[in-house]
Amino acid sequence: MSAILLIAVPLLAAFISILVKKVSPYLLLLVSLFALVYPFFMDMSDVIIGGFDSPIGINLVVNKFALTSLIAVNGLFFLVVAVNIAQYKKLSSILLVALAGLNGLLLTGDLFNLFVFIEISGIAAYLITTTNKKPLQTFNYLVAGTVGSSLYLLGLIILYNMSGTLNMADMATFVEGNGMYTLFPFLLMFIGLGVEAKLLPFNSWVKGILGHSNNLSGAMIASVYATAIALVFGKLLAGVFQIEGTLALIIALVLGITILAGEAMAYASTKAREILLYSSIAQAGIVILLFTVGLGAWATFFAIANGVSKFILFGVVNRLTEEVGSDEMDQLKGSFVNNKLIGVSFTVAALSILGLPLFFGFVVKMNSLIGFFEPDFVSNLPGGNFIFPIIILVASVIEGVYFVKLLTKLWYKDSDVKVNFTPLFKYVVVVLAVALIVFGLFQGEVEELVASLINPGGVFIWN
Amino acid sequence: MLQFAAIILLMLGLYGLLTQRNVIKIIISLNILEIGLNLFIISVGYFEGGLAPIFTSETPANPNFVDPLPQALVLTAIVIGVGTTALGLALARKIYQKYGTLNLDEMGEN
Amino acid sequence: MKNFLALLAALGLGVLIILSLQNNTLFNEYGEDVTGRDSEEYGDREYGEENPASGPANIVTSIVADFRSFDTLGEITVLFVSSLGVALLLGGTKQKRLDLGFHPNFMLRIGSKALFGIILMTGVYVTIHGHLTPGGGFPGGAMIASSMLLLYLADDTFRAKIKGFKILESVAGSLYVLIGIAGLFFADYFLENFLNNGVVGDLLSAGIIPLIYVLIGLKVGSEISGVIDNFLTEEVV
Amino acid sequence: MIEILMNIGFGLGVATFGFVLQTAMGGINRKIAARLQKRRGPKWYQEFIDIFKLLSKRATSHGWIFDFGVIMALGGIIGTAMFMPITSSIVAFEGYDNFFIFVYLIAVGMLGMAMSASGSGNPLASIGVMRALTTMLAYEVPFMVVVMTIIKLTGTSSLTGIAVAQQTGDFNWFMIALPLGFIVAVMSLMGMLGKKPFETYIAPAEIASGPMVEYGGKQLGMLFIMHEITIFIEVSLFVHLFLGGAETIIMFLIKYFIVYAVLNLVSNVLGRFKIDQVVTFFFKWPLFFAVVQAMIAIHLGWVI
Repeated sequence: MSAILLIAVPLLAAFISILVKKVSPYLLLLVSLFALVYPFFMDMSDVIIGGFDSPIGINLVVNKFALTSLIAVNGLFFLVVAVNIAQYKKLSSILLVALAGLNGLLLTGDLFNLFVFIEISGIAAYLITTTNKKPLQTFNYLVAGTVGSSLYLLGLIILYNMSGTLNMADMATFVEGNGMYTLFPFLLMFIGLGVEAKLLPFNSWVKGILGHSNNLSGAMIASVYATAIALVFGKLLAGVFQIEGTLALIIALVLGITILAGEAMAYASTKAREILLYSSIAQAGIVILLFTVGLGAWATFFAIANGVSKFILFGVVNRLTEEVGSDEMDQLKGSFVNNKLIGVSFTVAALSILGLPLFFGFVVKMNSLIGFFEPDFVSNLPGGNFIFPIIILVASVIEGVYFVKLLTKLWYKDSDVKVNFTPLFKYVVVVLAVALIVFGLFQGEVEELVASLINPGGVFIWN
Repeated sequence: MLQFAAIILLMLGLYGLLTQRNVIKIIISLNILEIGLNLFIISVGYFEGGLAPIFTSETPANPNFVDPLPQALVLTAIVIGVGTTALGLALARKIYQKYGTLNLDEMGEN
Repeated sequence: MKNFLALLAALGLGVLIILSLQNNTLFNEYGEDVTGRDSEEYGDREYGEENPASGPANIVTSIVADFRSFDTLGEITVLFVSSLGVALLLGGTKQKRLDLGFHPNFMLRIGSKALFGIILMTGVYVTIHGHLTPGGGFPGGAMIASSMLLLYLADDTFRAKIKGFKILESVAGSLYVLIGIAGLFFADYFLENFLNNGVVGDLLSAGIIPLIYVLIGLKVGSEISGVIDNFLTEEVV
Repeated sequence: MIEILMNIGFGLGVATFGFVLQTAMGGINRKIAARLQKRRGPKWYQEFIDIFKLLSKRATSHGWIFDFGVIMALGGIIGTAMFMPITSSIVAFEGYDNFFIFVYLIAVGMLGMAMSASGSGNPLASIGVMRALTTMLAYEVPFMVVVMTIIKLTGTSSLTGIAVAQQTGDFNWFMIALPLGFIVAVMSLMGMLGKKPFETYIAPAEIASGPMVEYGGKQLGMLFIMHEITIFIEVSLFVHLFLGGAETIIMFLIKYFIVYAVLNLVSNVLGRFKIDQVVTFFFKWPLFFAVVQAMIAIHLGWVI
């Protein structure tokens, strides 16, 4: 079956849904379930649109990487929607468009088409964040996002002027032969995507958005969107711009600073949501760092593990905040004593991000670290590779400190905080936590999955 | 020369975005940036003596059309710009309802 | 100080762009033609030719609505979602016209009604001839919406039937996707041009392209009209 | 399946060995310290007696987090010890003696401890936990830098791999090869072991025994066991990383004893830092030396 339906069906449903408002939430649920199941039945071949071969027409690239990303992102999307839709029925059409946009991001094989999908998913994201009831912060997000995508487009057009193509595969060939000249346009595109991916110093919007997020917007932006954008970054870094040498080193250093700064801010914060949002900035940095260095296969799963954990963390904290009325840690003190199941799941998610054994996060984090020292690992960076494992390890230590701080506060014994979670939310959160543990226990199987993303040459594949 | 005009507009837009504190002015700066970008895209496809890429009864046998692709791209970019501008203005109205001002400095946040 | 830094940033961007373009044809000399670019193959037909690969006389249209029709689908989605967003942000259940603070006189009201029809017809013409002449669904749609804007501005009590716009918008969008899916099932590919291409330059040519452009025109027109309505109304307190 | 069970059994054996070894070493070193201070000191097996006595007692509970945390701490640390190689050939799970595994696994024990302590609801315990975490943040960073230098030089992150690299003569013992790094590692090790001057988080005189303030009976006994095994892991790590590991068990015991005894003696003549002093101290000289050492070793290639 053609991968195009993953984009066409949500769009069709979105167009129809504005006429049948009553049914639209169910339509949304149905379509997002379809989008979750469909990738399992997809053929692994490129899809041509309109009957014109690339590069004349637009093509969709369906490979292992795209399939993995689709399953992860659509799965998270479905869960976020299923848990929250009852509260945000008005957003059904917008969420349908967001689903189409995210699938398009992960599938498209054309750089301009990618820009279109960035805008679609971006505008949907601005609208999702309007539910925070903070128009000023949403406005800042909109301006940052629009400037980002404009820079991306500027870089793309300069590249088009040089190469005469918009197709990713052709562009990759061109970039390979003309490394020096493509530097500036690449940086523009990197910055443009960096805004959405929360990289320093283009992440000033994050605090306004995630610091005031609600059940829907928090999980959507921090979990679904973050995973998708990180994977798109991976697609570009692995498939189009295989940067190496000094440029890669500079970018990696910027990412390293992003990671450390994010962790330090999280450490210094006393608000639960701020801790999580700064932590997700750092996590985004780690994922893109791994892609930059050349550990793409593990980075993919790193992004996925992070997305799953962030779903639980933001979901729980936002619900607590909604009920308690503040996200100061001292106010939330002891919230888990009366919600042990939620508390345990939250703890599992936090520990998985931290990278403790038994959890999914451990498998990816440790293998990424080991990957740096594999004898046959060819790094994109010159020489001093060892500094980045240190950064990741130090980041983990800082994470350890603030997550333990957060957990001990939330588990504090004497408490009269009483928060009710819906049974569905409990169920989803527990299932995800169990999934984190299962993936953590069956390390061998995960390693096989990851190995399938690597071709015999030992290089992470995109094509 | 068109490129220079486009780049100057881009610079003006960026400068406006970084210095202006009024919501409407920020949106205008964003639009200037986008217009500069659109001009730039068009300029990429142009070359001297190129014809408009439309077949008519007067088109010569081997027509030397300008590159039509940037023109198609710019159409998309313009429409996307319209979409974001509309959304930005709607947000500006919301902001005004909430704070009673459009000046970022007077809102007591940030 | 802040302004100075901003100036530096802006100048830096400009200088970098110019520097990065020094090494290619853009600044040194204009290229001769499109040779070497992918767009070489877009204009591969002649006026009066029958049943070419892609039908429209306007090459830009053939890119927008045929070669890269998928981009265009995305583009109308952007417009769709932002008009939805404007409605979400500004719309309420009960609405009345925003008080603009002036009352148009008799001449303005009547004159605008007369002009309305002309602008509307021009919009429709531009939309229908999108595959032959400059213009097409987007400019045409915008013209249709501008005729609505004229009505709104010239009459402070006027309100269009928003419900109608919604239906038009939804049906046009759905039909676009359905035509695409029909291509997938009747021919081989999504959005494939499965109708006869006709003769380049004829009004009834280019297969599904005029059809798609009309749909786009309707959709853009109704969406922008909806946005205009949302901006010029407010909730009844 | 059988093989895995065998491995697990083997691993448990390693953990038990570690416990017995460290508890005995602890007793011996108490004796040594006492003799230096002209006291007679307790018997060398006094710590065994204390622990078994505590285990036999009933204890009050402060809620299930409190109990669960203790079990998690002990389980986590036993799990870590199972992976620890004793000599280059005695390893329970071959191929899994990776340095990163220890970094993360050891945190499980710490975390259980922290959860349990703050679950007790005693404010002094919370202060202790926070201080312990802050100390950890301080000493881990320079230590990581040094260990990464070693991993970069040897090209493997496996402990036995690193030890073998030192034994076969590819490198000198890293205490000689990387002298600055070795000094840093010693300081970090003292922080890890909670020895003076970095014992701020226990600080008996100030905050009534830190994290452990609410414990008694069984729980305290389990925490003691956990504490001993933690020390075993940390000292063994040090032996493998810097002292060339060990070919035979005897060599291991000797090296282990020397490291532990020297640290103990040093710590006995020092006073205690305040918590902010600990952090500034570690981020000043040790981190500086560690980075300098990394630069020298990797960029200049000067390895003795």
